[in-house]
Amino acid sequence: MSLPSLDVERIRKDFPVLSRELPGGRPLIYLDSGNSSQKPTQVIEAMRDHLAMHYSNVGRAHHALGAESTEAYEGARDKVAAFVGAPSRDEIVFTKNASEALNLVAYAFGNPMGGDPRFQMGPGDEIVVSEMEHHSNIVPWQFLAQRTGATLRWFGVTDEGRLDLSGLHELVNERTKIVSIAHQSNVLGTVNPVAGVLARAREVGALLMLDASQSVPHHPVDVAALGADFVAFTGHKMVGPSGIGVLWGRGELLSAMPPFLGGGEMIEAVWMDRSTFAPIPHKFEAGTPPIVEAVGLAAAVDYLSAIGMDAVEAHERELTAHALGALGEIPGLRLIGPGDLADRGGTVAFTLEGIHPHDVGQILDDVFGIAVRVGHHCARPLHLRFGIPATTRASFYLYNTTDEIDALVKGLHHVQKVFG
Amino acid sequence: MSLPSLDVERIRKDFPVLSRELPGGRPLIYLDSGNSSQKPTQVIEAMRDHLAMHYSNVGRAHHALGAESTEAYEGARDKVAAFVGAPSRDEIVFTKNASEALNLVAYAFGNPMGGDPRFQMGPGDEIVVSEMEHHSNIVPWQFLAQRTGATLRWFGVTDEGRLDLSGLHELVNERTKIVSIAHQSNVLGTVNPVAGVLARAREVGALLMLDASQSVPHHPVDVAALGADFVAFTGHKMVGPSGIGVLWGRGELLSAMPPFLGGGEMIEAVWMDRSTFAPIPHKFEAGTPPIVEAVGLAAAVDYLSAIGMDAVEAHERELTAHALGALGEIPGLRLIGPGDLADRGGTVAFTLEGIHPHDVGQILDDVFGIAVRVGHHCARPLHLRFGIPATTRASFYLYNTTDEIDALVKGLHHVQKVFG
Amino acid sequence: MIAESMYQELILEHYKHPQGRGLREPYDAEVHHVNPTCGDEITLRVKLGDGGKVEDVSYDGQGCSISQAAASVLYDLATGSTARESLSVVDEFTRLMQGRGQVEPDEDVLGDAVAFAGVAKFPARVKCALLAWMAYKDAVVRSQ
Amino acid sequence: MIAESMYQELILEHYKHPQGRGLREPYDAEVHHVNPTCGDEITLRVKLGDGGKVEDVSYDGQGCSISQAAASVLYDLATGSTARESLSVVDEFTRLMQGRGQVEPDEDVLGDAVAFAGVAKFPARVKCALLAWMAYKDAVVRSQ
Ligand SMILES: Cc1ncc(COP(=O)(O)O)c(C=O)c1O
Ligand SMILES: Cc1ncc(COP(=O)(O)O)c(C=O)c1O
Repeated sequence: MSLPSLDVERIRKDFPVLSRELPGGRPLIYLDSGNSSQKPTQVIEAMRDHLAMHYSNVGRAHHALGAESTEAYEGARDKVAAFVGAPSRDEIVFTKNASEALNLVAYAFGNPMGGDPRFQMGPGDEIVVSEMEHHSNIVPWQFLAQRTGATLRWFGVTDEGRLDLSGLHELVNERTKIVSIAHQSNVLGTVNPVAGVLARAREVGALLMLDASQSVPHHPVDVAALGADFVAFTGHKMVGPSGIGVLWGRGELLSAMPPFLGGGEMIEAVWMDRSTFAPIPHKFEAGTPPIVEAVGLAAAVDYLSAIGMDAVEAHERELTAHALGALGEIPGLRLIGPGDLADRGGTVAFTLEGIHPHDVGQILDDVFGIAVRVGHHCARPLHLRFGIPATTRASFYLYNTTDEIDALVKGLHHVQKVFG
Repeated sequence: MSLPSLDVERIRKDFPVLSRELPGGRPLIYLDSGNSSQKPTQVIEAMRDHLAMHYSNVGRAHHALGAESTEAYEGARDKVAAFVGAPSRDEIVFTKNASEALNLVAYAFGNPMGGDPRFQMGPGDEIVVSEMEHHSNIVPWQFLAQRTGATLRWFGVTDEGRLDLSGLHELVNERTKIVSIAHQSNVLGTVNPVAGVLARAREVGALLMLDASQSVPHHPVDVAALGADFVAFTGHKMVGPSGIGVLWGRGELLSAMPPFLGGGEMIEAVWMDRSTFAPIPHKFEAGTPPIVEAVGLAAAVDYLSAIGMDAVEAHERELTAHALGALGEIPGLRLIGPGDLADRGGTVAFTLEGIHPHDVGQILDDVFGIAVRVGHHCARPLHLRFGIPATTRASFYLYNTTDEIDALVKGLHHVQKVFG
Repeated sequence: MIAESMYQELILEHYKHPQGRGLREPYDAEVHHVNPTCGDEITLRVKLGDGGKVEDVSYDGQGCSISQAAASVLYDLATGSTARESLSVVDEFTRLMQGRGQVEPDEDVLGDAVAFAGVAKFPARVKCALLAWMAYKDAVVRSQ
Repeated sequence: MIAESMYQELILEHYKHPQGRGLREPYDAEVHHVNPTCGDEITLRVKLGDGGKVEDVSYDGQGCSISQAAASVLYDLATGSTARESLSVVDEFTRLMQGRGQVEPDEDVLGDAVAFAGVAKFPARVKCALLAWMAYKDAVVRSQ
């Protein structure tokens, strides 16, 4: 049995920016794909071609361009549905980003317009998130708690950077209406054990949402196999464009939820004093949707599928192994997140003793053209948990090489010299 | 004094799709810009170049690409602010479309998280829209009324297709919290008299929102001169890409409003149990924003500015005069909207006796490649008001010619022959 | 008119000369369906005989040529066939219409109704084509 | 290190050898400012003398080299000048920092502080550079 593999040199040629020279003659070493990924020519050209030759509004048009654009837009939904194993294409809602997808679900609760008891919420009800969440999977639930009087609770994180499941049974209980956690942490790299949490959620009748912003781009993900109720992810992290995100939800739940944004395209009929709504997915897509962005996302999904998500995952695993080994030898470097390869993805966050991450990141960029992310990575509570204001984070994708990781290590040595 | 003018033949060369041949050898005659406009090479190439060479996430990045992308994104805000005369760039919020902008403001009312009395709403309070609104300026207010128990009321429309101001003083009264009306109707072409409505709103202490989706692309618009409190518009109708809309609001009001979507980028600091928020405009921009879309919108604004919005307006006025004259001679054609040029834009809706608009539109497309929009154009209540299920709508933009209008007239004669 | 045209001669023919139009007695069930997005409406009656034979489909309505022609084609296909057979034609027609132009129509099953294949590319028109067919399905179910 | 570098020698110099660091007596006002997004913090004291002369600016804090060096440069510029003069330098520095790299810095006004020009391109860093300066402005206002 041979492992799936990919030809990284060939892939790099697909990404124009990777051969770019930065001001001052620096090469670009892009290790910030966890923040947002670069785009291959295939995606860029699909968007260009659509804008130049096939663009029009979708759905409501009765002409040739309208038909072409609608076919492209709805075709993108088919492709995304297939990519994540959605049982039905109608369960794929296009949003503007993962954050909107998370907010959309949060706004479905405690909404006076919604009648389904699963989405009713008030004082005494509980919402569960975790301490390792991205702000986009914390703040919408804080808002929900504030609007409804429900209580927000959370899983802790172990010293090793794993979800602390020790209190699972008390934390997720009969009062819990929804649990929403990251599938993969954008800081620690940890892949969370969905099955255990799901089983407990089912036991108590709570819904489960996964923030898969960091997993869908990097692993084969099958939403049906995962078994959750809602899954959110985002186009720009999976070699697609900005301006588009995805909410997958069980059709039956999406149909039971009240609408979120009101306007054109999400209605069936409108009178001045009332409206009826389109079936899913359109019920949640008010106004002109991200048309050319869907075209780009479809091209992204085609691109990743052609390479194979197994191969992408295997490649990143190799890079992560290399990075964990090489970084481990830097004196004063403290890894924040699991040190072994089990259940973790290609995101490596760390601190360097005595040197502020802002300085690390900026010197790496300034001197070597190495792009990493520094700060709290929109996961401030996680950093508070570890007692640090910020970390430096390198995150890998299909186009990265072990040479680039070696350059990072060399760069970190230089940083230590500058600030030593 | 010479009127501003534009070289339509030169402009047409900028729009690749206009030289396209449709299947069956049909030329394209695009008269559906009110639905969504076509894009010039300048916009398409700006997006392509950004995606290929300068893309990265914005704001939070500490590296060269992050700086370039942030400069481009925030630079787009400067350009849009200048384009509509916003007193401050911080008053420009990027949304996913005009619909989100309208919903954002509607969600600010009656929100338990908001403390400002101007945004408190409950039973007894009133919201005023009009019968000529796009669904995107009706449904969000219906939702608001349902959430809060407030009452939704509306201006009627006269037989000529003008806002019926006869009941202004009773309709907009001390109970009114907000009035939200179209600046220009997407069906009738009517440009509404903002000053009179604004004066009354100010008298009673109500806020005024304008849905400028159909005015900003076609006229010089200065939000400060208009004097309203909120103005919404959308990129895809102004030669920009899909996936981006704009909310302008008075800084003081935006600052007083509660946040809408929660997540990354819109926060100042996050703890597990509470958050503080970024200043405007970022407070309303949760998650990764429409980066490449902003780049495209900036190029669109540059493109329109170089031609001059006065010239665009004058050109459309000429087309509209030509269309009103030529269509007026078709037997059985009933114009829905003002028959004269005063306070109206380049949108002409009509019915043909005995022939369903769906058939009109499809034959025009099928036989002549003429793209018009047919149906209720997301303004079903307006059509109910006129006792018709649908209309055919031709809408003009800077790249249209009088020849194209003549082709439409010829096409309509053919339609009458086919279905006669 | 071009080859891929949505307006096949056949559709226009049915629109101008609708088959079986008008409401007739006797009937087992009558339904009234409306397409709220465009205002098209239809009233449709079904009369079933022995062995599920469709003895009559009578209808009246208003709307665009697609919705009217679709009712006329439906009349031709359904009368004389059995309820079971005709419902499988309805299913195939629905599949075609909802296929967004990507479904290859089965001409053997659909007969004249393949003329509507071009409609499938225009989501806004699909409901027009389906209006009478959905009403028919509904009426048959209620007749049995 | 390249020309457009954010890390001018001068910034590193001030970071490694901060001028005027440490909290001293006497003072007219003390303020404590925090940048919640990155955890940088500073405590800063101001002592004004006759004619609004700035007699001392003393401070302590933690954060990245940019925020620490900015405090040191501020100390150099403010002490010995008057409150009025120094506040106009603060204004110019703020304008530069918030200019997103598009503002031409006025070297005559800013002196050594022009070294921070490169920071303006990184919105996430602007607050680091401004932390001490905003704290200073606040402290001067409270001293008067
Ligand atoms: C008057 C008016 N308002 C609002 C909208 C909604 O704009 P969007 O589809 O970009 O949300 C449109 C266009 O569809 C419109 O014409
Ligand atoms: C784990 C996680 N969740 C949510 C998000 C938010 O995604 P977006 O910015 O596309 O809304 C991100 C990325 O920023 C993320 O890493």
